[in-house]
Amino acid sequence: MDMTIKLEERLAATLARLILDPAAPPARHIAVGAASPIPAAACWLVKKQGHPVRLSLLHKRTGNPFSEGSRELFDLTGQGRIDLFFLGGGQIDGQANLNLVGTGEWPGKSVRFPGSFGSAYMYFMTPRTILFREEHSARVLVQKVDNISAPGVSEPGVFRRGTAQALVTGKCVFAFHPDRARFSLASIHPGETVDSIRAATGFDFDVADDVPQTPDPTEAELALLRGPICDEMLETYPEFCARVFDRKLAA
Amino acid sequence: MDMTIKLEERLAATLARLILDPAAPPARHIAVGAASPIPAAACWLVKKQGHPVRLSLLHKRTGNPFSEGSRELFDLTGQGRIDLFFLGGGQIDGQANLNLVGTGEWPGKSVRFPGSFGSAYMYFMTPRTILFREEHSARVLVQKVDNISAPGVSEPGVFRRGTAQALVTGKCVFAFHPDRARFSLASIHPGETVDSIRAATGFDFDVADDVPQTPDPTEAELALLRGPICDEMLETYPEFCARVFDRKLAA
Amino acid sequence: MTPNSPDSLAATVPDGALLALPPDNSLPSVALARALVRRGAKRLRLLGVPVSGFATDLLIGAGCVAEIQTSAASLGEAGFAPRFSAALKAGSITLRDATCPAIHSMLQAAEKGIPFMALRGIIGSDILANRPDWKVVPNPMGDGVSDPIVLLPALSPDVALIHGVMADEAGNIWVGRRRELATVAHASKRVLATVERMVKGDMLEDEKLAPGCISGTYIEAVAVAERGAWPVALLDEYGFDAAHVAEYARMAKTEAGFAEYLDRYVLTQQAQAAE
Amino acid sequence: MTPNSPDSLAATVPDGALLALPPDNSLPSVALARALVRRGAKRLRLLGVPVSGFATDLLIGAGCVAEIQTSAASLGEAGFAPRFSAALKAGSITLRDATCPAIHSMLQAAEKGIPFMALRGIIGSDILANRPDWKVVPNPMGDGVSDPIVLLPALSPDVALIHGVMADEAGNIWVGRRRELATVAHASKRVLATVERMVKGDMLEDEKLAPGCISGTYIEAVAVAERGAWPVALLDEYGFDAAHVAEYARMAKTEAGFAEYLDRYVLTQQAQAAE
Repeated sequence: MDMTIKLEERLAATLARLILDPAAPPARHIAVGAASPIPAAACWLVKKQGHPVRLSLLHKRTGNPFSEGSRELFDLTGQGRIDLFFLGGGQIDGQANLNLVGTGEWPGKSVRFPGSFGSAYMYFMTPRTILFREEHSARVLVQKVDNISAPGVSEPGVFRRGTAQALVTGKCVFAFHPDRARFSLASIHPGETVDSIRAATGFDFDVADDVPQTPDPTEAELALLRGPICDEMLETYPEFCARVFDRKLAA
Repeated sequence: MDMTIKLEERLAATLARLILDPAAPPARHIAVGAASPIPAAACWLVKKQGHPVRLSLLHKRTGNPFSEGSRELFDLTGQGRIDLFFLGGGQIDGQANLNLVGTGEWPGKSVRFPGSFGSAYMYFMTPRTILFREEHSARVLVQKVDNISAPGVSEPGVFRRGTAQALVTGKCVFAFHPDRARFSLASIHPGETVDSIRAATGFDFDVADDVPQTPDPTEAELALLRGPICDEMLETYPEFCARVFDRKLAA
Repeated sequence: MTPNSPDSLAATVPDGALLALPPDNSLPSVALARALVRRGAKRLRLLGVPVSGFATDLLIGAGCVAEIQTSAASLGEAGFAPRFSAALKAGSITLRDATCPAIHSMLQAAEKGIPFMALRGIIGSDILANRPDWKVVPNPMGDGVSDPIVLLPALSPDVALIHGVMADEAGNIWVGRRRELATVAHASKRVLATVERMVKGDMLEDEKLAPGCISGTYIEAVAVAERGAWPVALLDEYGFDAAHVAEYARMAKTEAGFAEYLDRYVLTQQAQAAE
Repeated sequence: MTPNSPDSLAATVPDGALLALPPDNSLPSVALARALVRRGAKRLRLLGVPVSGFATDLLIGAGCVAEIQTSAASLGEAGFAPRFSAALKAGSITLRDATCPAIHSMLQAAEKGIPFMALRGIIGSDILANRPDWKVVPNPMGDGVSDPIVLLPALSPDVALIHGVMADEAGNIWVGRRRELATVAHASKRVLATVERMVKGDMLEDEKLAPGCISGTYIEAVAVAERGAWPVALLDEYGFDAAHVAEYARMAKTEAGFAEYLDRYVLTQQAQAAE
């Protein structure tokens, strides 16, 4: 087995640790949206480590978890049954506002992103959201998003069950503090420094005196990812599995 | 074949003629509720006479027309797709108010009827309702119902697609006039007179100089009722078919 | 591990719970209603989805019920629900009348996690006059002054009792076309289900079976209860036992007759073993 | 009588119609989209249910579309929707952004015949700021001053285009677990459907098939179109043709390439005969 740790493996293990964060509300049921192989791998890691968690993988074609069609995810979330969701964004700003619509004048005259999907709802109605965006650049992590698809914090009186717990990128982990609507640097991936991160980040964030390094995945975690988790993901994410785990679906 | 016309046959043929009334909005889709063999027979008569009509018989156990459960009738009606429905009542008054709840103090401390089912909705949202109650007595047809389950007329500004077209009883047919919230005597079944009907009716109603007799079912109508319509109804209404058509479901 | 039984499920239903129970044509778990009678449940609040039938009359007769919200209660062809009528007359239960689509809408509001849903009709009905929890407002999407419309609050039952055809190893229940059962499952805090039989595997993996399933996400516990809807019908599995319901209707006319019915069909060892 | 074809169905869709189209994972009739391109439909207003995919990009590229309301438009793994992006940049289409549950709720309001439905969330999003037809009110079931909530108007498409697995002689369509298709069928004024195959009888009489059916009540016309969802997937019938969609994504990067794609796959006799 090639023991070089791939970034995708590190990110999956990092997300898994955030899912299991004992300080956060429990994650008994996690939904994972389309085209999210790393969050999906993280959820499988939590499950394969023996934690009792239900995974609803939205874009499973056969055996899709929903028997009420695509509205069931939103209804489930409205009922308070989804504990954790993942969101990304074409832009993410320092107040954890997400822009999935585009840059420039509404609706994205400059660069158009695909659209907001259910983010304007899920971000409010899920007790915890983990923001995930592998690209860590000043283009993506901006001071202020051009358009707010989903706000990171809401005014008092607005019904809201939760917001971002953290933002995981290819360079680091930020924790989000809704009380002051700011990120703080929680850990730094190998090869990065506080300065390299500052240089790649368009928004201000808090930095403690001693920021730890993001831990490596353990051997047990890597074995799970490369073995049984890859098995689970092979049908939905064949290209990802080929690239990261060097495994192909049998013809 | 026994050519004595049974009252049930007369009522079914009478209801069928009301369904086909050219002055009324078209009945392309009719829903028939539980325990309504005579309205069901009337609808089958319309259909077997070759008129294009869709029948949704709510309480069909196998092959039930609804694939969304029991709310589908109400949603269909909300969409404006149900043109005609039948309602009855433990009490019906001269303004076409229906009481399906009970007599005396709410919720029917004196005599309790089963309940209002969907009447408080269907009566508003269906363009036409035919009221049907075989028992014609001052106990049922009252001046003013004790409790209004569903009102016959509504104040201006209240969204309402229709109300009663007519009230058919074992003794006569009343037409309903929502503009003046009154019934008028439309036809009298054989053996009755205006006076006998007045004596059996608790509410006031209008009477023209010359009230016709309710016509007999034609031989063609009787043949349909006793043959193919009985065939259709045998599974759902075995007792009715045995009693009226002297036909039993093969064991 | 002892497999679940209707009685072990009924043991988890607390006194005073708000119980959703579908009517006779829509897969009520009559087996669980009998088990609740055996456990001597008290002060239950029943919700007819959207009307009430045999199981409700049984629970009322056995003194398990304090309150009922429904759009109608009857035994169908066998006539009025006798213990319901008697309890109303005696004043031993509180009744809140509703109308069928209102119950569907209140459950759908809970299913969607919204505080209310609008419904047309009802205005001018005494049902509304007796429902202080239903509110008439000017249509907020209209001109704001005319066009009154009823708003109904979301309703989330504590426990839904349903009887499905089968359950699988993933905890999914198959209820066929009775999709209002999915809504009540989604809207309820807990779902206890009985089924005719267990099947292997995961029905959500089967394209033909999935559309008739309620996902195991919503199901807390399942027990096998063969003929668990009896004496009412179960889809194409078995028909309505009209003779038995007529016998019930006769016996339940009096309190003594009802007690005898319970002895014969609900409380005895034999009756219990048959669940 | 000539049997219906996708082209004969497309001929009945008027220019300017509001068309509901499910996305790539939820049974869009791509066959009908191709037929609309062939018939040269104009000024269509598309609704993504709740997002938009391949068929939408095709219609936009072919100049059939004036307006689109959706929660996202993409080709999934094959990336952004190229003709959608180009048309937006060129200003040749008007876009109204929504969010997935809002589209479901607007359709459910139409399904229920109510003028609006509430939805949590959204407040503070620029999506709301750009939707004058969505309204924020104090929760009318709350204390009436705090707790703002969004109300969404009912939305009734003129025509829904869906692709089912099969249709029967009663006009019912089987769509399996994609129940949002039933909602859009209920909410729409007309439904035009293509299916893989016709089957005998009435699926509503079959307890196993009924739960996955949309009743013929809602279906105006059906045409057989084998592989009518291609290149997107159809439940367990066939998978997503990733290679073809990637080819489309490459060709549709330019207007010329898109025109060549249409020639090769949509407009030719051969392409037409394959429907």
